[in-house]
Amino acid sequence: MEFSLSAIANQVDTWLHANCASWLALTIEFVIVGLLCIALFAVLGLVLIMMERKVSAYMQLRLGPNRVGPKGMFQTLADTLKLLVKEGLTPNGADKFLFNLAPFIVMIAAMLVLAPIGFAKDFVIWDINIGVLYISAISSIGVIGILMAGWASNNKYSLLGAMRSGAQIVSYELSAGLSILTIVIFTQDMSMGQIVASQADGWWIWKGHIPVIISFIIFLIAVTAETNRAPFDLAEAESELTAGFHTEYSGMKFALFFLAEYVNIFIVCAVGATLFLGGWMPLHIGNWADFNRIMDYIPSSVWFFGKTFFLIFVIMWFRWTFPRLRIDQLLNLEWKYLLPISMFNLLLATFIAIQGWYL
Amino acid sequence: MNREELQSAITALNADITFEEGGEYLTANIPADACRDIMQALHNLPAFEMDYMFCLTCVDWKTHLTMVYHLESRKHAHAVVIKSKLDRENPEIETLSDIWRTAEFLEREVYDLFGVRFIHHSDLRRLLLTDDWEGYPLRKDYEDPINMIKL
Amino acid sequence: MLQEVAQKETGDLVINVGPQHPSTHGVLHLVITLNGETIKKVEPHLGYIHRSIEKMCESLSYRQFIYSTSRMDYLSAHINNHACALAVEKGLQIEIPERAQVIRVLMDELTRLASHQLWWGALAMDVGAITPFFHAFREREVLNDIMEETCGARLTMNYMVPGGVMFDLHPNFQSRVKDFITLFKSKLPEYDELVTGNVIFQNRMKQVGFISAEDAVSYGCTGPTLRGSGVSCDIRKHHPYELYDKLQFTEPLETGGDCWARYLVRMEEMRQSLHIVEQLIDNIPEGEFQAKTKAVLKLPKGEFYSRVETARGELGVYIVSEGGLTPYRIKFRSPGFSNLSALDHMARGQKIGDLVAIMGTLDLVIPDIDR
Amino acid sequence: MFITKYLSEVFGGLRSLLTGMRRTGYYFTHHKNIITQQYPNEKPVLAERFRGEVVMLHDDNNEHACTGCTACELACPNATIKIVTKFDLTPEGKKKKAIDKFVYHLELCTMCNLCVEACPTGAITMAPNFEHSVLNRNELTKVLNKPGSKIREGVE
Repeated sequence: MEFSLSAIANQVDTWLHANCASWLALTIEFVIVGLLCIALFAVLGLVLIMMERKVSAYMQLRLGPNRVGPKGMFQTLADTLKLLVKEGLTPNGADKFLFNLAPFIVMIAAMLVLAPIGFAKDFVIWDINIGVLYISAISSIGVIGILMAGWASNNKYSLLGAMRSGAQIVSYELSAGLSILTIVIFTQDMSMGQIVASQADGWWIWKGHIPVIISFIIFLIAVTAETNRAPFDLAEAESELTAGFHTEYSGMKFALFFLAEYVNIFIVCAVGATLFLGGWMPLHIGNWADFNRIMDYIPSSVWFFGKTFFLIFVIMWFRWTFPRLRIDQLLNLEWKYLLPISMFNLLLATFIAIQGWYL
Repeated sequence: MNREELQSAITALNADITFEEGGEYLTANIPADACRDIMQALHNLPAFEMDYMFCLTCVDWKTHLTMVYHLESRKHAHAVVIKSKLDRENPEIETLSDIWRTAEFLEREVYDLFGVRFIHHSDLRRLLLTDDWEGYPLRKDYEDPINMIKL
Repeated sequence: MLQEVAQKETGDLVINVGPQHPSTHGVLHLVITLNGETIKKVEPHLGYIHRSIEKMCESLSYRQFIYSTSRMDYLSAHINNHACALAVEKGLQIEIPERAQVIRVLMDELTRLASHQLWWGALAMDVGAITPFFHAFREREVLNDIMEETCGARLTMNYMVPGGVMFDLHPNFQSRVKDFITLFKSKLPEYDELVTGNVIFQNRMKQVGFISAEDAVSYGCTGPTLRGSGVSCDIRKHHPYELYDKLQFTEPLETGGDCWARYLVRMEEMRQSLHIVEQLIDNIPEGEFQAKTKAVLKLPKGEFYSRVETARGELGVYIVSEGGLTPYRIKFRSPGFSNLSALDHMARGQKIGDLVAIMGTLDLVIPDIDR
Repeated sequence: MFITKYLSEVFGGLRSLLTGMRRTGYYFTHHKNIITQQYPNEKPVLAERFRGEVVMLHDDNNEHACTGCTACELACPNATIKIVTKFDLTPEGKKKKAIDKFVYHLELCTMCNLCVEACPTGAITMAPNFEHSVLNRNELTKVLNKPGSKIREGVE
């Protein structure tokens, strides 16, 4: 009996339908899914912030947090507690409504993208048939929250940060979308479930030839920019704009922004893992039957989270190595390099797909 | 140019210039009202080409103030010190900030700490102290019972 | 009022950078006028850390005042103290023993190295890379330990006194400095891997903050800032003090005039300083480390000016003596002050991110500017 | 050609980025390079010359070498040292000047070592101690001569 999330989900579903009316069962399932999402967010926030601290520490010849709990594991928990009890200040000249709304918009946008992502075999909230389109549509809502935060803070630093973020996300949305399209061309399907299923005999990064490798690199760069991570953290740019759009935020509202950043990273990396690295599909090599069987024993959720965390690590690695780009260089990179390359790449991918040169 | 040549060349600029004996650099005392012309000549004439002002300061002698300019030529590798006496009650001198750009800040500092007014300075404001500060701290008779601790 | 209306109409955005800002490296206050992201004007407001060291020195004796100069440019404390000691020695007309001279030059160069290491880390941090800062401090820590062992302090050493140095070198000094040289030589390529070669970093530096040679001289820029514009201005070469005329080293010059040129000059200066230390470390002559001086120093009436090359440029100490126990007037011509005055010229028309990079390559130390 | 220049730019840029990532990746995996000192658990080793505070040297007989000449007080640029003198009676019945209190204001001290240099009898020295934080500022004003201590025989 192998561990399977979908089996648990099915059991719960059957039990609910056996014991309640169908509308009630549906409602309870909604509530459970919502609670699970929030719980996932909370856990992700703690884990990812801890991971970031440790990664940065080791790259910077430091030990990182090591005092609270075993090996400093409870450091982020302690920080969260601190942020919870901290006074949430609202500046005098701020637009109070928008100022308070902004962190929630950012958070909700991050939460919505979770829907079509398959966390394990047959374990997905809603495998919508235009999943890829849905993701690229919803993920750009987050910028509205950032713009709102920057504008409502009534602070020039915040405003500049927000404008930068707007310009940045609008541009990088393009190449992120185009690199996703490469995969859509190969799978000829926009549903995330189908995309994962198409990788049963090999991940796209292996069998997709050069276009997929190029689009994978472009995707990584573009999503790093979309999540406002260094080296594209111009919206925050702490050496230029002190803290950019969340300069005026404190306490829990700041924590929401902070959490949303990490959740966004998780989501884009999950999307990347699904599209390019086969989602929850285990690693199979040709006809090594024994090897493949061993790989199958590893639960699909472990595969999914392993791949996602690998991508998260790469993005953190970027952050702790590179200097920040300047705003015009950031736009140059997009419009002069990434966009032409990904357009050319798309042509190449189409050509290969028409010729049927992939498996 | 060596010291003697420099001295005779500077003398030719204005008859009122007197020179001090000794000192590491050639030191010339010039009248304050001719300061700008002489400085312009020192900067522009190819014989001097004092393109680098490495120090500008002021000394309070209790009876008068003295502006001290240290000039150097990078090309000819000679240096000269120009001094100019100012009235202590109403110190005024022409600005040099358009000849040497560095003088803009240095003159603001001198204005701030000594109260010397530089005529035609583009932006003569207090530099280090707050705008409403009273008195000129580097003058010898300046007293500040709060911030100055007498040992 | 009219001006305010006019400003509103032109759509200028005025931002206060500092006095508390991550990239001003202290309490520098810049009022920048922006047009979108482009800088139209930078106006420095100084004085947040003004302690009037010049006035304080007027009431301190010639032995006492030197300690306070460590607090001006705290990153090249030794060199500041050296300049003051030189000015006093000029007045006293004493020759200092050769051993003391060698120790002073060694300490100066080690300080320069330590200062440049910090600059390198801080510059990388200004342009957004945080990791290099820790790498820079790893090597700087070794230097600080060496300083601590010989001078007794890590930052504000007060080691140079009129007539020589305060103590003799620690017996471990030579071996530890040699260890440091081997260590640092192995780490310098890492600096290049991590920052110099990085394409993002190069793009952030190139064609940013340009200043021509004429303007730089006119603004009184010195040190790496002026050398980045291609003007030779090393006091150690042009007005050698101590042993510098007997030492083999080159003055790095770049003609770019931009941040990248200034960056390259400083990186090369680190190698040159290392070279100077290598020449001297095996040839420290035996002898006295301090010339015999009177317990109470009195300078004759007159004016004494000493110039030294700090890590940031030319430091001038101008002492006016009336023959008393204390200086009548003292003026520190600090390199950072003049370099800062060129900031407006360099930053106009650049982006906000460039302002940070320019300030980073000017290597501003605020106490040095405010004094 | 334009295309080759463009491509070489892209690949050169990517390579430079990967070199940097290799360096940080190396340190990520090689933990022996970590330089963190865990301060309160691991005390730093201070050099014996480290100047942390001024102390007065006392020997086993609770005797010091301070004659109360105030050379240190004069040498100090910040008025950190105040010497309060008293008159002791020598066995012969003569009055002799001695220190009553050697008051040292740690909060004013800049550790410049000038007092130690000035001391003719070597009575004071700098001690390698850096943990000076106290809850009350008044505790930073210290009396350096131990209670009941007296000047060592033969020190003039």
